[in-house]
Amino acid sequence: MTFRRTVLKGFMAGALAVTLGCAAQAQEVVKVGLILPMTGPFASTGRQIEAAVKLFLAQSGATHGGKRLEVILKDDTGNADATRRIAQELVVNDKVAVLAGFGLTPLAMATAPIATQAKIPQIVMAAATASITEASPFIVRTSFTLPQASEPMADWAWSNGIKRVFTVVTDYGPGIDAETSFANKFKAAGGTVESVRVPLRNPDFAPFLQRVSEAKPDALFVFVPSGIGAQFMKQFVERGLDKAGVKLIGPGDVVDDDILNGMGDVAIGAITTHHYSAKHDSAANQAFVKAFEAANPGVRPNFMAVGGYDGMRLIAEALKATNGDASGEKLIAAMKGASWESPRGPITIDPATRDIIQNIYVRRTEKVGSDLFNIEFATIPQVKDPVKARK
Amino acid sequence: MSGTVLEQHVRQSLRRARRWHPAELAFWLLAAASFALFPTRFLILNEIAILALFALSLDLILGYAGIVSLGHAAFLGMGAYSAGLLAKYVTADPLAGLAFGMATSALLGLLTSPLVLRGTDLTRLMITLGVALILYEVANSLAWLTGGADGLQGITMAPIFGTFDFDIFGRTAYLYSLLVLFILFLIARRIVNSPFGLSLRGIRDNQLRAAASGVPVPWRLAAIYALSAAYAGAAGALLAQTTQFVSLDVFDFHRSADLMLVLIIGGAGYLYGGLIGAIAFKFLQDAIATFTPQYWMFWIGLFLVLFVLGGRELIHGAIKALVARFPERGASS
Amino acid sequence: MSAVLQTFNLVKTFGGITATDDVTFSLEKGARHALIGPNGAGKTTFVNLLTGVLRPTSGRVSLVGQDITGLSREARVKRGVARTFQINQLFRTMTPLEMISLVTAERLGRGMRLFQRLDADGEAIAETADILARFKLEDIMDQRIATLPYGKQRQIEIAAAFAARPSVLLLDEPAAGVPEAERRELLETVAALPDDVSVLLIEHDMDIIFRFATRITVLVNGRVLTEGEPAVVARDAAVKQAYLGEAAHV
Amino acid sequence: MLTILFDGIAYGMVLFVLACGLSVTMGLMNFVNLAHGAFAMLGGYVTVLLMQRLGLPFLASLPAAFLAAALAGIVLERLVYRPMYAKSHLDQVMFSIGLVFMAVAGTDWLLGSSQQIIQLPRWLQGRFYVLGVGIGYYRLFVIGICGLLAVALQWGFAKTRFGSRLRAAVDDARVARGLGIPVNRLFALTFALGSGLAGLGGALGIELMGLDPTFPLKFMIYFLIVVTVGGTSTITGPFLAAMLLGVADVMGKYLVPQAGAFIIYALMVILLLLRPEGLFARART
Repeated sequence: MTFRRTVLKGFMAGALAVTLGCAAQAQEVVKVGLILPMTGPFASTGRQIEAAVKLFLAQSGATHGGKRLEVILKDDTGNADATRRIAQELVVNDKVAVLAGFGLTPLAMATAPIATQAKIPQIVMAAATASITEASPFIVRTSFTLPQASEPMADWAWSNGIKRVFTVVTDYGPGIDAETSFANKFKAAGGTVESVRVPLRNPDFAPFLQRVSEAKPDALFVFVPSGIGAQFMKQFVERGLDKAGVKLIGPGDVVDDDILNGMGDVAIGAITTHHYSAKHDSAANQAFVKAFEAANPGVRPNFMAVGGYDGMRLIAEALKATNGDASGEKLIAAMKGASWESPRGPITIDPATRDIIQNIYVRRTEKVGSDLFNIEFATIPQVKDPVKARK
Repeated sequence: MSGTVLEQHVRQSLRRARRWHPAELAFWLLAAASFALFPTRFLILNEIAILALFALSLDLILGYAGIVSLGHAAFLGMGAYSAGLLAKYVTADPLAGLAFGMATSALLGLLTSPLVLRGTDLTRLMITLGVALILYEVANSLAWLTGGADGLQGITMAPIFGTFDFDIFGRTAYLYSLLVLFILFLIARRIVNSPFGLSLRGIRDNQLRAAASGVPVPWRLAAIYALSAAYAGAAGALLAQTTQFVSLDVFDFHRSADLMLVLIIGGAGYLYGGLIGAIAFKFLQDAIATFTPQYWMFWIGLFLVLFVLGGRELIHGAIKALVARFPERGASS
Repeated sequence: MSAVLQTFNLVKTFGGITATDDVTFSLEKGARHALIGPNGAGKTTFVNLLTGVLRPTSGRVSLVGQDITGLSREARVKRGVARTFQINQLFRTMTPLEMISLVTAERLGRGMRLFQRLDADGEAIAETADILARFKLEDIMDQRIATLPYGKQRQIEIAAAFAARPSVLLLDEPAAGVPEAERRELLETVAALPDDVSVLLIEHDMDIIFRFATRITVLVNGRVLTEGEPAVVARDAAVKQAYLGEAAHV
Repeated sequence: MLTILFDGIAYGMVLFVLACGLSVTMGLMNFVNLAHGAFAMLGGYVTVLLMQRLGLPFLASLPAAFLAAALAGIVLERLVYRPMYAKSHLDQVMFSIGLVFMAVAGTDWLLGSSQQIIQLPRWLQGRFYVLGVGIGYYRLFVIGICGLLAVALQWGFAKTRFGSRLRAAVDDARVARGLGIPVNRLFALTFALGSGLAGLGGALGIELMGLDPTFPLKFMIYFLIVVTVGGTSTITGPFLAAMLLGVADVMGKYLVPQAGAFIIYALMVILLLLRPEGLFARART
């Protein structure tokens, strides 16, 4: 199933940098260093974003503001030391004008000092801890923040009769972000919350879910990095938590579109709040999904892909706005306040925080035909990152 | 007394063993020249220098005292976090951080040496591995201090001696790492040629005879283990300072495994093995990762397998041929 | 003459087996004392108890009147008890010069000097040169020990023990396995050991024993069967039966 | 609480099946095969592929997982492992780490890096309650299979001719050779059996431990703990060690979730300090 596709992608990933690199020498070139985890446990993130970036360039062309965008793809394997070194090499040796990608919070954080020192925009396309944009004035985010996605969940849960929640999150920045933002909001509304954190590399959810099962909460709020969501779901059902009436809620990572279909019926009924679903009902999204699936047969774009797609668009738009001036300060200035209709809905780059303002949707996982989808049934419009908004 | 002629011979012979070979001078001249020759590759050169120091540290125990370890990353990590935390909370002076990282690692080495200095090679491999894994978990669970899985953020280093600022091109960083490597190498070279170093080689060759010659074996091993830990700590401190970031990865198993590979490539027991191995390893990794960014691990693995199956003799033959005639006790395999 | 090394009621058991059974023994100053016994008589165990490789189950070991029962191997070496092994235990990757230097440096307490240059230590060099000359190792001092002929290696084994400047030297079958051609030189070396060193010789070879030993202790089944001058012991009927009966070539 | 104990036992059972082959090969040839997990991964992927591509039922794919891993074991033993026996432990460690790297990257290249998911048959899903203790059908199934295997192995080891020869060879390979026992062939067979069991364990473990290309690295430590703590000369040693590890790991995470994997590593170091030869090893003189 995935074999041929993966092989092909492997070649293409290698070829991308080379071919673009050769073809673009003549015209004046603006280089974008795209650093993604292409191998290792978070490789799916990298592959989604890479596919989306290529899709954008194929659709809109590489020339913007009179300059030709050239993407140099590098694999950091999800290791922060490597990310940082690659970023530094891209800046020093390849003279890139923009750094982009960053699949995980530590990877984005490790690179922040480079962006600051080199005065180069750092476009975060995936990592979702709230504090990232504060690490450097040159960071702009086109993905989402976990508090942004988690706090609406607290509101929804409380107003739908849920009183006691148990949270299970992965023990690193984004997980802690999701847990604290949800718990604070939910407690403020009057609910009670119990929490447990799962180590990042954890082979077995059983002991953690057993605690949940004994606590018998109304709902289980979960955040795990996309990829291990399927395993979590299966054990949730295996432990009989669904039959015991425990609702599964959380930000949308656990029902990632990329792997949702493989989870099987265990995922049905999960309620999540997130900024993107492949079934988002808009013309822009239908066109995006269609083009993405045509270019990558058998792969459904997920929230990572849309982050990469919009990130690349942001770079192009900024370059247009500066008329091809690729200096860092100019580009950042142009990015602030940028706004357009994305496949996920209307988005704006908050001029004050350089973080993204977007709609958050409440979705239920359902079967449409033979496939599983997250169907949006409520919208919270234009949500800012609540952590920074409170400051 | 048998007259001074023999004493003269003895003296000369002992001096000859520690005298600088022209190939050694050439090696360090090249290292210095790399600074001018590859002005765009400071980052990887810096990584090489740090890895070389780390490998030198392993060589001190493996090559000179015969202690195997699959958990040397424990000391790298200890040094890195110590230096990083010192810079973040106390003083940003690089040399203070270096000293602090070395001290904490040496202390850790001293404390864990009783665990490591017993049992067979296999038990040692397991215990060193276990110690590194435990430290990984400790660093992970002390998230309030270490940043946990997010890594230790927000380290900024002061300029070295208050004048040489760490620049984005890595020029200062490389020069700094290279100098530290060189100085620590000189010290190590002096030490392995001292009576202390001689007694270690004795322990490596034959523990029974060493003890029967009056060498307090456990104490010597503890001493060299702590010293080696300090060297690894220095490598860790350099890593933390020049990248201004520390992640849990410094404790990871692959660090120890890579290190073993580095030393095996270069050959243990003559100090240069780690340095040559580090250069070969990094360039190999860089070259492979450039033409196949996703699957370099496969090629490293293949290289390892072939290497152990018979490639080692080839490579070491080449190194020996290059150095013409190294002192006899040199590349003892 | 006074006792240098003594044991009192020394017992060592392994599980149910008693390897050393109530041995009280005394080595006189400057002695050339042989310890003999059939295979499995407990000679090696006894030597290991004397040198600190093993701890006795009960009983004491004393050196010039001081109790050394609880001391480690290296501490006993420092106090003057050195040994050779039945099977060579050498630093095979070193040269004879390096090996002797090592022992000398340890004896002079230089072992923890991390920055001392070996060639800058006149006292150690003089001593090393002296040992090399005494054991006729000058010509081969820069060759790797592993490459030397067996007889030379045996020589180095004794030289290394002697380099610790012991007052008591335990020689465990010094000539075992040495080819005839090299044997004479080796025996001369043993004969030339200075008089103030007390030697305990563990041997099978009656030829060597009668050549050097002025006193013999016979160990059988971990016990002292008898002790006395060679001529007396050789005539002892019990010894003949227990031991000499087997090795008939007296 | 009892439910957790039950989960821990199921986990330990799978660990035992995964690791027992390693303990025998280590005891027999004194060979440190860190690549053991690669055979387990092979078994897991064979199951996944058979189920997803050919639509084979779960039960039918289990023997296939065993056979595939055993076959790979035979071939690799012949081709690449054999020259390694005479080398030092260190070389063996480096060699088998190299194999692990190749397996990890090769699997990633062929099949992608994502977590593999299988659909269990209906009758293995869900759980039932006995006296308030929740028991998962699948975990019960795993305990059943692995328990039977353990008993069969113990019987085979203790009662059959193959077993007695094996024990003799583990005890002292040289003496066994002198007695005319074909140690090399015995070892090849044992290696195949051990690899096959690892493959089976990998297949059974997909649901409990997950399966992705980094599997051999992630679980290498666990296998080694089982072997070093359990000793290499019996079946019961590794079995008890695996149980201890499984229960301690699961219980530890349940009772003190913030300690994570810390508990088992600390346990290993302490046990090795107390009994460097392994907790359940026979005393040797």
